[in-house]
Amino acid sequence: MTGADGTPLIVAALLLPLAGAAIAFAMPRTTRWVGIATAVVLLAVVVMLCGAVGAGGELSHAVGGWGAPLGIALRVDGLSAAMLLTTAAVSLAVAAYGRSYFRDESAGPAGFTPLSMLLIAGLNALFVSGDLFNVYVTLEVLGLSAAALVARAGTPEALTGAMRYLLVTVAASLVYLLGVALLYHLTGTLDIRLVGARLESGAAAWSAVGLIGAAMLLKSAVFPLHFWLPPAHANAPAPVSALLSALVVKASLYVLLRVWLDVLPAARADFGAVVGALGCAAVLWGSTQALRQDQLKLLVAYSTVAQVGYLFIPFAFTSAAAAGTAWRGAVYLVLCHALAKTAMFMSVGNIQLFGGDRIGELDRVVQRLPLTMAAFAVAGITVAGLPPSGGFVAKWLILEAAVQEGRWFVSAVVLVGGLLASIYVFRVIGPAFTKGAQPRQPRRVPNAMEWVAFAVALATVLLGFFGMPLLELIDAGAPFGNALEPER
Amino acid sequence: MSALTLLLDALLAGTLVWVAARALAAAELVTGIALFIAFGLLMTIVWVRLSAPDVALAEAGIGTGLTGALLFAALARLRRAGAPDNRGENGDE
Amino acid sequence: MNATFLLPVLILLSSLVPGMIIFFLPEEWRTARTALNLFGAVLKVLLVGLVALGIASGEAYETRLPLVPGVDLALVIDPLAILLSVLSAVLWLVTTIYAVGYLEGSPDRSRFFGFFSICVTATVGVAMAGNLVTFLLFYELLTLSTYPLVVHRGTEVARRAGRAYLFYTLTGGVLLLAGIAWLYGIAGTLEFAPRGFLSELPADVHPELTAIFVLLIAGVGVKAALVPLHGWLPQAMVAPAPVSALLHAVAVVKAGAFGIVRIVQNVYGVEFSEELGVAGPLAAVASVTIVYGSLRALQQNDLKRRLAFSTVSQVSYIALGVAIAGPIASIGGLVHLVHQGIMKITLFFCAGNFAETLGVHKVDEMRGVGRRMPWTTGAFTVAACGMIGLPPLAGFVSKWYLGLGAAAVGDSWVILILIVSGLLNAGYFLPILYIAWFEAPPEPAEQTPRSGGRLETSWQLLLPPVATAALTLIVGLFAAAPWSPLRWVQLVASLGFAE
Amino acid sequence: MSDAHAAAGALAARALLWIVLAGAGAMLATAVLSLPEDGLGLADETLADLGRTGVEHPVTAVLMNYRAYDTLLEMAVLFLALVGVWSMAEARPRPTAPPGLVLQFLTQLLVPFLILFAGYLLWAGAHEPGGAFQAGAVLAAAGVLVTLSGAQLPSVPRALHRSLLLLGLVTFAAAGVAVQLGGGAFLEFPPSAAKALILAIEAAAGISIGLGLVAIFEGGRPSEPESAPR
Amino acid sequence: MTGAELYALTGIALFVIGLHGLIRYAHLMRKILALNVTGAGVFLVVAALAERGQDGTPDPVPQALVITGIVVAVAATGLALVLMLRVASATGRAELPDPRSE
Repeated sequence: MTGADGTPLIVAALLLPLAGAAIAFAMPRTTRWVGIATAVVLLAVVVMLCGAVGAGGELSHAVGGWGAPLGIALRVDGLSAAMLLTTAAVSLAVAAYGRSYFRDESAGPAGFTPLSMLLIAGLNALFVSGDLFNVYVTLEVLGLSAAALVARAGTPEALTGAMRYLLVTVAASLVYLLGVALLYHLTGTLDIRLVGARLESGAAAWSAVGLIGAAMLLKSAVFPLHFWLPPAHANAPAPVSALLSALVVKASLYVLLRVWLDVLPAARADFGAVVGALGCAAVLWGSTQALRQDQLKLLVAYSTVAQVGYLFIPFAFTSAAAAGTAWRGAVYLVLCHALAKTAMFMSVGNIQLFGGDRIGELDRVVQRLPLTMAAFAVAGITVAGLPPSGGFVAKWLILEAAVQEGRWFVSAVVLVGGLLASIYVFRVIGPAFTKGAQPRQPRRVPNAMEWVAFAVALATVLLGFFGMPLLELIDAGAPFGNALEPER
Repeated sequence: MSALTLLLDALLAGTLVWVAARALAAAELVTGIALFIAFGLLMTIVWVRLSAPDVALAEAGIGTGLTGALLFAALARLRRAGAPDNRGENGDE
Repeated sequence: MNATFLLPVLILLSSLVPGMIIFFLPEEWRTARTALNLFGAVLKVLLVGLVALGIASGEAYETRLPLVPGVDLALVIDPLAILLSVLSAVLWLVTTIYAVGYLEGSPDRSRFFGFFSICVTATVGVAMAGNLVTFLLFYELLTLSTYPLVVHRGTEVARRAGRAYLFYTLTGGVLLLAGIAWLYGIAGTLEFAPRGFLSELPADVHPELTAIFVLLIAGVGVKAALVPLHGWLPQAMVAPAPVSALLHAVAVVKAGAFGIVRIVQNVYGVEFSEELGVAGPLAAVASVTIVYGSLRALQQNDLKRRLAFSTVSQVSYIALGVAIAGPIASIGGLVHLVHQGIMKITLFFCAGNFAETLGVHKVDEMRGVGRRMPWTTGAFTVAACGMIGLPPLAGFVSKWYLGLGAAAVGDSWVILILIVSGLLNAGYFLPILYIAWFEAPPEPAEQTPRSGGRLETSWQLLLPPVATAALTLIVGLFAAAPWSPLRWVQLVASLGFAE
Repeated sequence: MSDAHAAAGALAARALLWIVLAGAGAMLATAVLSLPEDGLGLADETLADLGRTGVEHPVTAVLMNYRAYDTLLEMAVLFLALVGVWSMAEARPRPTAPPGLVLQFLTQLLVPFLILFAGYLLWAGAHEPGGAFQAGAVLAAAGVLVTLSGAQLPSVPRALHRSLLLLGLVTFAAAGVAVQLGGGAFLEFPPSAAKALILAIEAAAGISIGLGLVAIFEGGRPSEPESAPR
Repeated sequence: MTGAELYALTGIALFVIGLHGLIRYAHLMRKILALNVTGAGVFLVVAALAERGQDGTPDPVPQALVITGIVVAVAATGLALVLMLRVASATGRAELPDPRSE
């Protein structure tokens, strides 16, 4: 049961961020470097883990040595490895950026570093967990740390955003727990794979999956349930918005995907169609809303709502081949969008620090921040899914699957979404080329912040060209392969 | 399950639900929190009825005792901060 | 990693790497920037020349990088690719010299030259694309890298032009993506084949193939400025002269035309598109564009807008040539790809000189320009006559072959179109020449500070137009020479057709 | 007219809310009733291996051995809540209204007993209901009583206070890793040493939970300055 | 209708009442109370059905889950209350602005 090679890596991926948070809490003077050090070591561990998964397929580890029904099994297949890699990459970028963004703030025991480390720990624990209740606890860790991080901005809007976010995320977790309770009493176990094996469709099974689905849709801010996301993501400090938009919003998609692949009873066509339709609606609604915003961070937040919509489209596919391609595309989009959104929020953070967050007054700001503008533009290319970027590869896979299954509406939504995205990205880049008088003395933006933003944006372009190894990684352990035949 | 214990359980469950409803819809926040603590105690009894002593202890110690203390402390600070707090039955805007 | 694998990538890097470095050069480092730019340009010309020699001696150059499962990033250099690559490389070198002179003392030059080199990389990438996805990748990169050049001046007019440019090209890009995805769904492959890869598909998909054809042609038609989709080109003339010269006469517009050629020849195959019945409408649209472009050019008083509309009409010759069945017409079309580029770039260089040195923007202000700037106006005259199609010049060669091809296939109405457009060309070029040479300059115009001592303007502004005018002449006269574009196009055409 | 209209609108909204929730409730009720009668729980599996967990009481066995990883994460949640509270607020000194005589007397009487009872719960957890969380709760109750009665907590140096808060989490993780280094999986307590290990972890956890809950009750990080400048 | 199922149904009732309170009342303190009631309801459902062990001994796993749940709930409540106080001091009102206004 205990895969010998990969296991210390899995445990390291969990305990490293926790250790980082503990050190930062116990010795506040070290917060300035402990964040980055942990992030670097974590990235190294995760890369080795991905190597092991890529080579050996799924790694599993029974915590406490007990078998699946009793104890908790940790599993890392291609899907988890890809999510872990995204988390590690984004957390390194955010740690580097946060270090100078929060420089002037007193290095108290409870600053940005311990909270962000705990958030990363929650994410890693979620992506490796194979147990439904364990997922509940990790979701709580995510929710509380994200809310606390949003509140760090201190402005009234940030506090109300954080409050609403906290209430929504705790309520959604409880709804999820009720679903898990029903599943436990139906199948007598909490391990995702075993529950999937023993579950037969029936009234209780359906309502359990309905509860879990509703909870995860609420936490992913899918279209009708997205009201809490823009104020929270827009008013949080820039590195926090990056963490939230890039990672936390995707965690609930991951849970829904796990349940969808391993647990859902045979008849899933209509449940999938509903979620897919919501995804399409989210793409259109998010993009049009983003077009109407005048505040930069709200524009980027609504862009997140739109991009998350893309991730829910593959639920609508039924045939195994098309769904497999679509899911590979969606997971790859998670990686590219995470990096792009991180770069975008960082550049918006730089512009805000420099002075002025309105799109109208952008031309005054941007003459002195060419690197930040370049970062926003390059990241915008990925969000719009234009070719030289990773976003294009992901959108191409989803489009290919849609054409394979002859779903014209979905292909139209994917295309129109891309067009709308490029319009609101260029709405921001347009003023970059005009000259404007600078009304008040701008604050100097530390160039470390500009370079981090630009480096992350550049990574998205590289993902456009060197996507294949990652796409193969996503396939390791066939997360989408075996569980996808439509009729069980 | 003799009819009597079933009746008692039904009574306990009924009061529990009624207290919960009243706690949320209480006119004054103070009465709301007080009712919530009563709700906690009833929950403790329910856990005992469900032969789950550990949970009863936890519910009493943390669910009722500590949460109640936290709520009252927060209410006191809220009053000191001057925020209007007693949104009664009609206050739903 | 032998040479055949590395060369295409080297060609791309020869302009990409200098571009990236130039971005980070501070504004004052003028010499370093110019040196880097020229080094890149010369290197690219040499590399393309090397590859051309290789192709002529039967070498095959191909680079494959797995991009998406099932589709690779393929750089395949076939004779057709050489055509556009050589054109871009040579004209990039010339335009760099011109741009260095033109932008003397203006702000944001590092940013300008950075995007300039990325744009040329994209053009060469479009030329060397081995399948439709790689083509789309560089096609969109071209859009993204030309937008900052269009809005370079930063004025409100420039931004509005940029917005129009973006709206057209991004919509085109989406249409192209839709077509490609749909085609991939049906055909399963997107690799360019000498005579297209769709002919052996079953008959029941033909209506879908027609719809895909419309989508693909609309996608590339935006950049090729076919009539309904040409709106952005005249507005984009607000960009500085080197941008209008290289981009809107060579890179962007040619990428669109090149796209049409690839789609008709290497995706559908000329015979299959004839059989499918899509070649006729394409020819019709091209003809309408030719006439419409010339008519609008007549009405323009602004010199650059007149040249822009002339470009709209001239590019459709290429589409017309390809749309007409038969090898001779496509030879005419393809060779026009090169000739039109050389002639049009000369015209834009001269227009830039007139604007920069004499402050002349409008056609009616050009009285007596010939006396004041004899060399530039001379070059302008050579290029203008070439556009009209007078015999010894490049333009005549392509129109001649187009006429021959149409006659060979029996489309006599095409010859009528050629004659009408020739007259219209004369209609909007000859008055300019007349005013320039035979009318006295309005008042004793003093020389602006730009004078290069005894030359009429600085050498960087004068040498390029004269060189390209000379090139027009040489290409026209020595059309039959072994290394001329015409000979090369005949090689391409022979691959594209059965006999 | 408009406010009557608004009131009607609000009423309709509230009614709609009730209908939707009642419907969902009914659906869940039928689901619960349709659950299989024979109760497929894990009762028998837990009892079968109880011997090897080093603890007799099944619930503590589940908490501390079978699903020890859940408890570790749950300690992290508590620590996270504490860090969140500290990151958001500064503990304002409580207005020092003199505590009533009754409260003072009650505190002096109860606190020592509560601490003793907490110790007992820790020890009893192995074979009857009790354990880290219950002990922590009682300890927290004692702490709350002391703070309410206005008596200042003994001024523990800042660093020690923080490390005590971290004690539970660190011991748990350290034990898990130590066991893994000695062969076996993460948090796999060898049956021989299981009892001792679990007791140590429970003691540390109890203290941390108690202090953690009191700190959350304080509602903010202890005001500066730092205790001993290191 | 055994005792266990009765309490499970009570759990569902509490869950519904809690959600209703969370949505219906604007004051943050009431929303936090409602959250706790919802939590209690869910925990009741988790552990109630466990009581039907074959030979009468209750299934310990759900009970452990509920204990963990209760501690997580108190952590969330503690954080929510402090956040509520910050919101009240920042905006002067212990309520959330109407989300539809965005």
